[in-house]
Amino acid sequence: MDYSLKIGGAAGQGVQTVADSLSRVFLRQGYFVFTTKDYQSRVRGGHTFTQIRIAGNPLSAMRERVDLLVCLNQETFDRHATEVQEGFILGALEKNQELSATVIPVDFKKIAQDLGNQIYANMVAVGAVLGLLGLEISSMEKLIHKYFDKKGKDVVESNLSALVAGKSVVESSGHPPVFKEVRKDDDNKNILINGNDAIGLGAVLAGCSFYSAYPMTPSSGVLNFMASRSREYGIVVEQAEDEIAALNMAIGASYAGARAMTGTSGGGFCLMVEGLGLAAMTETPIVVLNGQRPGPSTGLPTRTSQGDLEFVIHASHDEFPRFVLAPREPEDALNTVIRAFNLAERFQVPVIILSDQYLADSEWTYAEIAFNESADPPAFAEALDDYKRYRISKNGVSPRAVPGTGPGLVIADSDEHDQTGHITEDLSVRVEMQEKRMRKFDDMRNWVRSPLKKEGEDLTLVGWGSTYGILLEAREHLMNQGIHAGLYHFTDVFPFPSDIRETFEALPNPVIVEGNYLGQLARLLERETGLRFPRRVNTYNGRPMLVEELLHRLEEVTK
Amino acid sequence: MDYSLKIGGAAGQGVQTVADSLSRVFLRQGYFVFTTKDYQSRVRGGHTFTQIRIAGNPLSAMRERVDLLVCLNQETFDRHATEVQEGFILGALEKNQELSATVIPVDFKKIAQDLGNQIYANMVAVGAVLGLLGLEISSMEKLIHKYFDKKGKDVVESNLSALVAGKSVVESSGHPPVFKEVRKDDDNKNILINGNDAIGLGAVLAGCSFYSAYPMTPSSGVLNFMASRSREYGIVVEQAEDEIAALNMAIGASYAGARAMTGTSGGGFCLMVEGLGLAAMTETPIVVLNGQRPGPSTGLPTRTSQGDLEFVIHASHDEFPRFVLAPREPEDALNTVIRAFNLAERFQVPVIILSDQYLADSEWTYAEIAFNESADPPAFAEALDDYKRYRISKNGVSPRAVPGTGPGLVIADSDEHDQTGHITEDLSVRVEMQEKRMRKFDDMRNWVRSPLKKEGEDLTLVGWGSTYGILLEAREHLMNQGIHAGLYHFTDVFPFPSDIRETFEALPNPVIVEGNYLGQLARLLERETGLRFPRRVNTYNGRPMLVEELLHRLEEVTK
Amino acid sequence: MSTIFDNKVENAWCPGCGNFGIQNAMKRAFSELNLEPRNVVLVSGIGQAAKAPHYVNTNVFNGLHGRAVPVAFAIKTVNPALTVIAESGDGCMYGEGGNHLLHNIRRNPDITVMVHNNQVYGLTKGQSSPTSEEGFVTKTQPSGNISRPFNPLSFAISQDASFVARAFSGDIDGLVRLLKEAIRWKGFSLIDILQPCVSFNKVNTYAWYRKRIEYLDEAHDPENRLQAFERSLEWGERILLGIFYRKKRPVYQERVKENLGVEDLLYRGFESENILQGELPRFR
Amino acid sequence: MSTIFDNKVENAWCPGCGNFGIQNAMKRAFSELNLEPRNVVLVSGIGQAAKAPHYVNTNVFNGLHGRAVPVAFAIKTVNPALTVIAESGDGCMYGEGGNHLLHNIRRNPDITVMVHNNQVYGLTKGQSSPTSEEGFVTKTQPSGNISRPFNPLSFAISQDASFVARAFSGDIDGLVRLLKEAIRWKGFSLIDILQPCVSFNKVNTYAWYRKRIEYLDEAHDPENRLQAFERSLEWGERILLGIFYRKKRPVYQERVKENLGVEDLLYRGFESENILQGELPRFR
Ligand SMILES: Cc1ncc(C[n+]2csc(CCOP(=O)(O)OP(=O)(O)O)c2C)c(N)n1
Ligand SMILES: Cc1ncc(C[n+]2csc(CCOP(=O)(O)OP(=O)(O)O)c2C)c(N)n1
Ligand code: SF4
Ligand code: SF4
Ligand SMILES: [Mg+2]
Ligand SMILES: [Mg+2]
Repeated sequence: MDYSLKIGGAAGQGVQTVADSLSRVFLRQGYFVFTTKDYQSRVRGGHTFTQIRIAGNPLSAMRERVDLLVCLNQETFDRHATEVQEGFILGALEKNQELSATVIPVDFKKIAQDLGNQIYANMVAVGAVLGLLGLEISSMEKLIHKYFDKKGKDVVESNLSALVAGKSVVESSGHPPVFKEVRKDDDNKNILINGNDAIGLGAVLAGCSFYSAYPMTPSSGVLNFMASRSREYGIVVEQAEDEIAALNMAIGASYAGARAMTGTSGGGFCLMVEGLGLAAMTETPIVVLNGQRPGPSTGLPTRTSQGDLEFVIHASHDEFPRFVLAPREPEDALNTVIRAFNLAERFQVPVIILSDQYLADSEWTYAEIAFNESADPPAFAEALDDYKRYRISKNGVSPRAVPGTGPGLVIADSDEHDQTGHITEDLSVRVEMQEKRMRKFDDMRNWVRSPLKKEGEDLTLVGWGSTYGILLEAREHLMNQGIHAGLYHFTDVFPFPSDIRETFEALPNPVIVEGNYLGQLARLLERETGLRFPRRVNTYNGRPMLVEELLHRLEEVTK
Repeated sequence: MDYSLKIGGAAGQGVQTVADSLSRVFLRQGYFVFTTKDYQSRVRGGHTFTQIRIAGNPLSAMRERVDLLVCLNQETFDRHATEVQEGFILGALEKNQELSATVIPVDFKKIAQDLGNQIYANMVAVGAVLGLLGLEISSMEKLIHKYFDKKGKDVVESNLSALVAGKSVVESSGHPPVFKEVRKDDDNKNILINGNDAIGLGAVLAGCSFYSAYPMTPSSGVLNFMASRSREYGIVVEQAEDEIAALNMAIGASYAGARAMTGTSGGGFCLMVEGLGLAAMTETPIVVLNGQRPGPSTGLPTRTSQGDLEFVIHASHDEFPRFVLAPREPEDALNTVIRAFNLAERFQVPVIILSDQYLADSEWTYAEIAFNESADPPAFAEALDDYKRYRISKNGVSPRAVPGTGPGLVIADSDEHDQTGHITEDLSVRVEMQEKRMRKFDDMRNWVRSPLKKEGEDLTLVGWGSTYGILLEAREHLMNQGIHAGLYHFTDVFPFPSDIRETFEALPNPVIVEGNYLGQLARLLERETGLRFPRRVNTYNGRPMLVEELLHRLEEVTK
Repeated sequence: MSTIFDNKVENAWCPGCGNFGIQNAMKRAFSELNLEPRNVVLVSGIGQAAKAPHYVNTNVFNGLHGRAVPVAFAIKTVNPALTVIAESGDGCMYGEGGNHLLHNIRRNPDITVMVHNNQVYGLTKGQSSPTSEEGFVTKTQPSGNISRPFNPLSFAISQDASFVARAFSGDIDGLVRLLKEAIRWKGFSLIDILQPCVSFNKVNTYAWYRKRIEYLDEAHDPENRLQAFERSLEWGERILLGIFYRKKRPVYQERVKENLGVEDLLYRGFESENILQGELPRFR
Repeated sequence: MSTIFDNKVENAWCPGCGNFGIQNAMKRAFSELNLEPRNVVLVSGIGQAAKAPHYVNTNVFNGLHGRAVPVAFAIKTVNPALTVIAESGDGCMYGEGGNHLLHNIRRNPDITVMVHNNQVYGLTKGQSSPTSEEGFVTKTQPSGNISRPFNPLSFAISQDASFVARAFSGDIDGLVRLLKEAIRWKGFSLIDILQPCVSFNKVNTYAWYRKRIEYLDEAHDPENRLQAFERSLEWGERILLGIFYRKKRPVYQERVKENLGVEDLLYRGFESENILQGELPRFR
């Protein structure tokens, strides 16, 4: 079983309410749910849609195929009707074209009006979908109680009748239920979580106690998540006046002994570039989230991209060590954030997490969260009398103390400095210090996680970050077609492990798949390995790749 | 003839006055002069020195060898005395070590005091040097008149007597004049110019009428140069409140039809990264100067570095075309700036000029400025009624109009936009626009200047930017030793010409020499060519390479 | 009323948004001032308000969040014949862009700065803005905003801004009047426009404003800085509108003309070879 | 006078610089307040003034040009037991860093901001700064500065800053007194310190200041905002020193304690497995 719904309408019409309700019903009935959001940079009007895919097994990508299109307005019909091949279209529609899909006209708004208030139109739509699919409405009833009990009996009752009305009107249309077999479960314990919430949860689990940020799509969700947990876990969440302040605050917080993080998108990251160098020079651990969206400049604020890889690796003047980690899905994001905090503290370097709108907003289903990273407790040095913040050491890392914890003083400087931290103009000290900092790279390479590898002798799909699930599913398809496709997928995109050249020499026919124009991972790998990777798939239309689209593109490059 | 002087003292003591006077005397007498400045990030005290090298032929680098050390204080002696092998040391000194040099004690200050005022001590020093070398003082006398006539007769007279007194005291010490043959010329027409002034002059000659910047070493010199020419040529020179404003102002000015430029160093460039993307997205021509200094972060504000290459090439989120040009010496800098304006306008892209403290502050001698680039007149389109700012075109460049010049409107947007310039959420337009912008790269590669090449079959010195002169001289030394060394030197470091791989395949034994730790040009070339460049010389001590030092390092990597 | 400043670009604001009033008032003011589309440049940042220039038939520079003012400053400096208006939201102008506002008040360029002040971040979906009231609850400030609201009028008056006014987007006639005065004014004019956001600001609604707004009375002397300051502190039961402060100060672009003797900075054509020959002796 | 706040770091200031007075006063104030080096953090930006923390035996965070205040804000928030002072030059605090000053006045963290105001950019060799007088001639402003000087006191008072004072580095006793009050004050305190730059500012010299300075008299009521504002506008024949304005306002760090119930943000140790299990049901 593998079924896809698309729910469309104008911003503000409630697409998200319908989609959230349905996703949760499916989830509670034991289906694996996968959702993606497509929206514009506006608050009302325009066109927005959410896609929901459900199956009996875990899902990791979205397909092109749409089995059921739910139209909250005519525009949704006009734009998407032809995408439905054999399935159904629900809504109050003017059918202005010949279609292979079955159109079931249901006027959600009118039905709701007849029940007393058109604000329940969305619940009518939910009922209609459940009715069409032949699913029980019991889990939706429970959800209605959960959401609305506090709003009073009337609201609950109205929602419940809207739900039933939607269901009945479709059932009475005479179409047999779409799902032949239905699950009886209505209290399944699987969870549905998107990348942003998972990142926030990871930060909480890492012991982050200071999160400063300036709002920016697609990372504002993390800011909101942290704010929502602020009182519960004692986390200061501060909306900064700009991104420069956001990062400088986080650096100050880290210097003082907190686990600190900031989050933004490309444009805001640009403003953090100077601060990144400050963190590096003062060797202050810091975690910076960059949720990518298409640029250059403001670009497409609500869409997705993998265009910032080379930028964040080289951001800030002169040279210093850093990690760049690009999580593959929400669960991995949660663990990656914890790992980011651990690595930032272990090496006293900035760690950049590269997310994107696709990862941020897409929801994945998990039976449980494999919580396979745990936060290291802080390893602060004691500030004794002779404490030296930048003591020269073999691996480049010096004992880090926090001010106020001992008689020793903690002196940090953005200028080149001596071992005590005081500004210096002694150029031999400069050389020593630059070498100390750069020396960290040696051990850092031992701590990067190797790319995830699945064997396959015909070709190898290579990617990084949020494309993981898409590559995974594409690989299955290829396998089913008898093509033995391997997978080689990076979470840790910088630095690379030291054996990267040997690995790629042994990798059968790599095809590098990325959400950017230039092929940035490909170029980095070329720089690092001296090999050439002419076979690439690149997209830059602001949308995540769909499985069919990728398979089609793969055919092109491999033929 | 090849003679080197080092003049040292505390900041504020007048090292620069002595050095400037001497350089200009040498220049006017027909010597080729080359100077470098070494100073600390402070205004008074500490230690600073200027090195002057003179010869009968053009010079292009500084040597380690010091023939004459002029000590304005004891610290200069203590730090540098051993650098003088066979030459002389002048000053009021406590000789606290055995030396091979001849020390001639002259108390500049006391002599000046005896003449009435210790502020003339620097002129005593100048006289002493001229006396020791056996040079005429006539050109210095002329300079004194030039500088001080407006200050009155007394000042002129005092300076003249100080000059003579310095000369006499050394002559009376009995040392025969160092220079056997002296030039009789005292009005030679050669010029002595540093990188910053040459860059400013280039901007003037390109027709730049708007220069906005926030002060930052080592680029403040350009700001000051532009300010000094502001009234003469009608250039608005505005000190911005920060670098963000500096670049946004320049972009606004360019949009409105001015030739606009800004200048900064790495830390300020960090703050311009977002604006760089704005220029790219709005396709507004802009020239941005980044004078490199060592980092990360504040680092060593007054020293030199080539650490920002990969940063500026990848700066700003997502992808867009840009040029990065790194001039090799002042004359080339002047021409590069003109070329930068031409390229910025031709392709409507940002052009970054990568200078550094070494280029900025070093003075070169030229018989005349080969003014081999001329500024293209602006090629504005007419803003007709149906004007579309971002009309799709074959080479990616659209006709650029300026607001107010016709009935058509000029609409620029940092969001993704359609051909008229209005914001769009149409993703097919996005793809079209991103491809339009990226398409510029094709023709841009035809406009980059090929690296300067000199043949040599034994090995090839490869470098970029300000190391040019050093490599040139090192090559001559190698040639003299019978090693046939070639030279391959980049001014245009991004994008590379399209035949770069073939070029490097044919290049004998490249050794890549750079002022950074990681070997950034080497990495870029590896990415671009797929070849490996294991032989490298890298320095990151904040000082320019000296010829002997480079030769020594070359021996190491080539043996 | 249709004007030559109408265009056909699809509008992306929420129905009922206060931005519509501002847009209409602006077009009316432009028409009444007999401006020509080609000679007007609207410069904005990023946000809901910052989309406004797209809906007006003029030249547009829709730049970066927070950076409208430096762009506007430069456009006016290069070509003083243009009417240059920087227009954006409160987050854009007072938050991210606060520093530019401050320093351009000091420069006093002849531009008008219109701030659509809805006391919230609209486009990013409802965070508090610099002007949000204390206690304002949002998803990002679940315990309520704990920062004191920024007072743009007191701020501008404190730095002797040349022209400082407050308007309400719900009173279009009043807004047109103030806009015309601001645009005509030679020097930096700041006009803070109270603008209800029907989607995210459920506190400062049309009704809330309507109950409170009141124009400065005849007794108010806009040349009196102290009085202007005192009035600017009022915010609560009564919210004052009108021109708070006005002071003739030397205008940046006029100083440029005086100092440099040029009318604009457009390409003038010149003899670079002569310039070079004139420059060389300075390097001897 | 030697104190436990002396250290042996070599000083890089020009002989006679006003910074020395500030440094001495600061050490004296710290001693008289019985502060301990380990519990003080001096945060600075970049510039001549910004080197000051290196010459004092305390914890130091010498960060980026213009960014001292956000760093100081965060340090205090994480560990309110520390005495946190942001200290830098006028260019750093009022130029590059203007926006942070503005918004931290709104937050009202319990930090002290000391501005070494020499009305010039010292470290970069003499450009005009936001507080330079009109007409100030420099290499970068050869026709004289054409921007109106920034008035930090009026600015701070306009945004209801909790504590606003002006001092003179040439009057160490007065400076010590004001510094002690500012540091003791619970909330954001701004102290603008007039500081002669003997190398680059030949206008605002010791003598120039000495002729003009005068302490606010007894009649001045620092709780009176209008009066404070009026006084802050004075600058010319007479330059006033002292506490211009003082207003008790809720302090950021105390609000954090109230809202979150935590004393500081240092690592507390926690059961992440339990947290995770508690979180999961929220995602169903
Ligand atoms: C550098 C940067 N940071 C953040 C953003 C995201 N962003 C877009 S609009 C906006 C706030 C909008 O608020 P306001 O300026 O008040 O305008 P409104 O939408 O309320 O009209 C933000 C934070 C951005 N585009 N650029
Ligand atoms: C981002 C950035 N821009 C510019 C500089 C260069 N810079 C260093 S100090 C300084 C100005 C110093 O002036 P001020 O803050 O008044 O301090 P002062 O030296 O006068 O004490 C500047 C512009 C820098 N370090 N960083
Ligand atoms: S979100 Fe608010 S400000 Fe933005 S368009 Fe909607 S109502 Fe207007
Ligand atoms: S330049 Fe001015 S401010 Fe800096 S140390 Fe010297 S006198 Fe003091
Ligand atoms: Mg707003
Ligand atoms: Mg200063």
